[in-house]
Amino acid sequence: MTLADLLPRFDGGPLLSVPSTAAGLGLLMLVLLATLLAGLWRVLRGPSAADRMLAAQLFGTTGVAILVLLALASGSGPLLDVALTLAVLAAVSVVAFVASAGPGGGRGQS
Amino acid sequence: MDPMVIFDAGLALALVALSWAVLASADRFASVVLFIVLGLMVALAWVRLGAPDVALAEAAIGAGVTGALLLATLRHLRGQPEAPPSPAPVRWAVGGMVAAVTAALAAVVVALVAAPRPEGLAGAVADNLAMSGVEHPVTAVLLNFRAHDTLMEVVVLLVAVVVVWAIDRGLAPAHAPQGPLVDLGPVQDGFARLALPAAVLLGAYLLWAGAHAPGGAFQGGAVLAAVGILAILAGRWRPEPRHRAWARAAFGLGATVFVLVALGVGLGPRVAYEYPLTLAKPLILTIEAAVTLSIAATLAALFFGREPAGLTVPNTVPNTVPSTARGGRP
Amino acid sequence: MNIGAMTLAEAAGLGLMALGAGFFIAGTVGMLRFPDAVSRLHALTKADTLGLGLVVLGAMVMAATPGAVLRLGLIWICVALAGALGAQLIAAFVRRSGDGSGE
Amino acid sequence: MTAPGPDLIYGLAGLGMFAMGLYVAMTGTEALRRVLALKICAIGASFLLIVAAWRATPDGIDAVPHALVITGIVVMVSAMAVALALIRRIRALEDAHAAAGTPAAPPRPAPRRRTRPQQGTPR
Repeated sequence: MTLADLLPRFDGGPLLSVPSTAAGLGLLMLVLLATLLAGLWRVLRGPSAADRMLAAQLFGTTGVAILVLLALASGSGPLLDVALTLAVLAAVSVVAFVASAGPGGGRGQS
Repeated sequence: MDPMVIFDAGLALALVALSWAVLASADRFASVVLFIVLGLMVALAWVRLGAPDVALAEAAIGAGVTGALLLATLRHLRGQPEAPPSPAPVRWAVGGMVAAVTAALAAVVVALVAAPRPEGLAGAVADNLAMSGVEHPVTAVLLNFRAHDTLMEVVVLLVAVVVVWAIDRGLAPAHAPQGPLVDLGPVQDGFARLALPAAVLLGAYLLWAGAHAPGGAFQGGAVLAAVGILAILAGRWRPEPRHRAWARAAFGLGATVFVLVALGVGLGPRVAYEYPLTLAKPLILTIEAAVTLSIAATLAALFFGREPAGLTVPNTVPNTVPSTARGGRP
Repeated sequence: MNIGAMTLAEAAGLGLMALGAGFFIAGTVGMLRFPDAVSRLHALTKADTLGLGLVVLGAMVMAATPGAVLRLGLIWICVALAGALGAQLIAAFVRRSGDGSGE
Repeated sequence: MTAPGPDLIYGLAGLGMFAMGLYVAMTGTEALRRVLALKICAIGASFLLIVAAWRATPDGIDAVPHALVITGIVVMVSAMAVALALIRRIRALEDAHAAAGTPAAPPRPAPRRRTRPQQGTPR
């Protein structure tokens, strides 16, 4: 299977060579995690349903970025598959939100 | 590895805080959105713990299916008032019990962490991996070493869809809307045209990758189910009564193939699921393909949430009429 | 492979990723500070998508295998599409329901 | 061992999630939140399994616990779907009762659920 040879395996660690790179990647992950935690404020506070959904979408993007960094740091290609799955499914929840929020209302439009 | 310790601690704190927020939030919609975010963070934590397969399953099922399922249910609960909390004695008693259990478990966790590393079953799996027919240990466990578990899991899915279809039969008019829920507009249409084939490809790729890397029937099936959910949401596909026969066939396919393979192997000198070495990989891939289709169909049906029956409602409940077509869409 | 070239690629990748992380910070600040939902959409569609693009670009520079580069590209395309779709849908939703104001 | 490893950190986090989920699942009064609580409880329990797997083989994959957790995720989504179907069903029956008993019930924005004939023109 030639395609299989092109794709990196789990045990292959060709992506990382020097420890200083690992430290740099770790720092970047920390920064991204910090932005995630700060963004939680918007989900908690709202005020509207659209704000919350927007913030959740944003988290999806940040989570994908963290996964990419993790894949680099651990040198495991299949983590990119996890990131790819998240990326492909990122739209499902927002479509479900808009569809289920129904015409003309967030929640509690009474 | 200092940054990673801080990262782990921050992520763990976020997990606990998010769980609390999901459970304590006064707003149902907020707690569902927080729950979706929680699923994402859990997947990150599982990656950190070296479990990419589990992270993939959680990302596919949590991000795609569960979130859509919860959001769709939320729509039915709109306007329902919150119930009063449980009486205080109940809360105190349960709180005490939970605290005791948690304290005991915490002692166990701390003691285990201090103890020397256990051996685990990884060695046993690795020793027998060559005989399993696949190269990825998790797939080997799921479809060879512990195949009975997986068969039961497929049966659980089957039971779930049977129950869900049974729940909505009978008294009240069906609770799901007809047609596209809202007009999602041309952008969504174009997106669906682009995204649906891409997601089908990704699902097939995950199924194939499961033989040698994280992936497999559940993850691939969940991605395919997300395709179905998107198609239903966008109004590109609407389950109708005449689809029921196909749907039933798809629900049962995985369990049927699974059982047939077990019988076929078991009729010979071997026990069930003790595949002959030369046939192991084709048999496993056959089972996985069937199970993937079943999981995809089942999860999509669970999202749709009811049997696609006609709208003729038995005349047992007064003052309700079946919903007729309503065009008043802003 | 030459060690000097590797470190150069890694340095370039890290630099691109750091730039991307800066855009993520900007996006989060925007989401926290902008007054209403429609302006917060900028954070989603522009800052974070660009940030992820830079992170992916940096990862492409660092990752040597063609499979990884291909998947990284796919990841960015998918996220950019989902971001565009989400922004459009949420904006339409806000406009329809009229609850996008800061309240 | 100077810094706590991921096993301790995530083990305790999982334990916290398990405890919170269990408490709310047992004392909560709102059905949807109890379902979420059960799922959080399940995630917490999965964390303990995954941490055990990580402890056994930090650098590789201990496949048996991972396979168990994947099975658990799929079973949990089935259980959740059934629970949510029951919740929707209960809501439908409540609505039917409300419509049958008190016709002058406050109008609820229920766009595509069913129309009440006595309500006149829908929005």
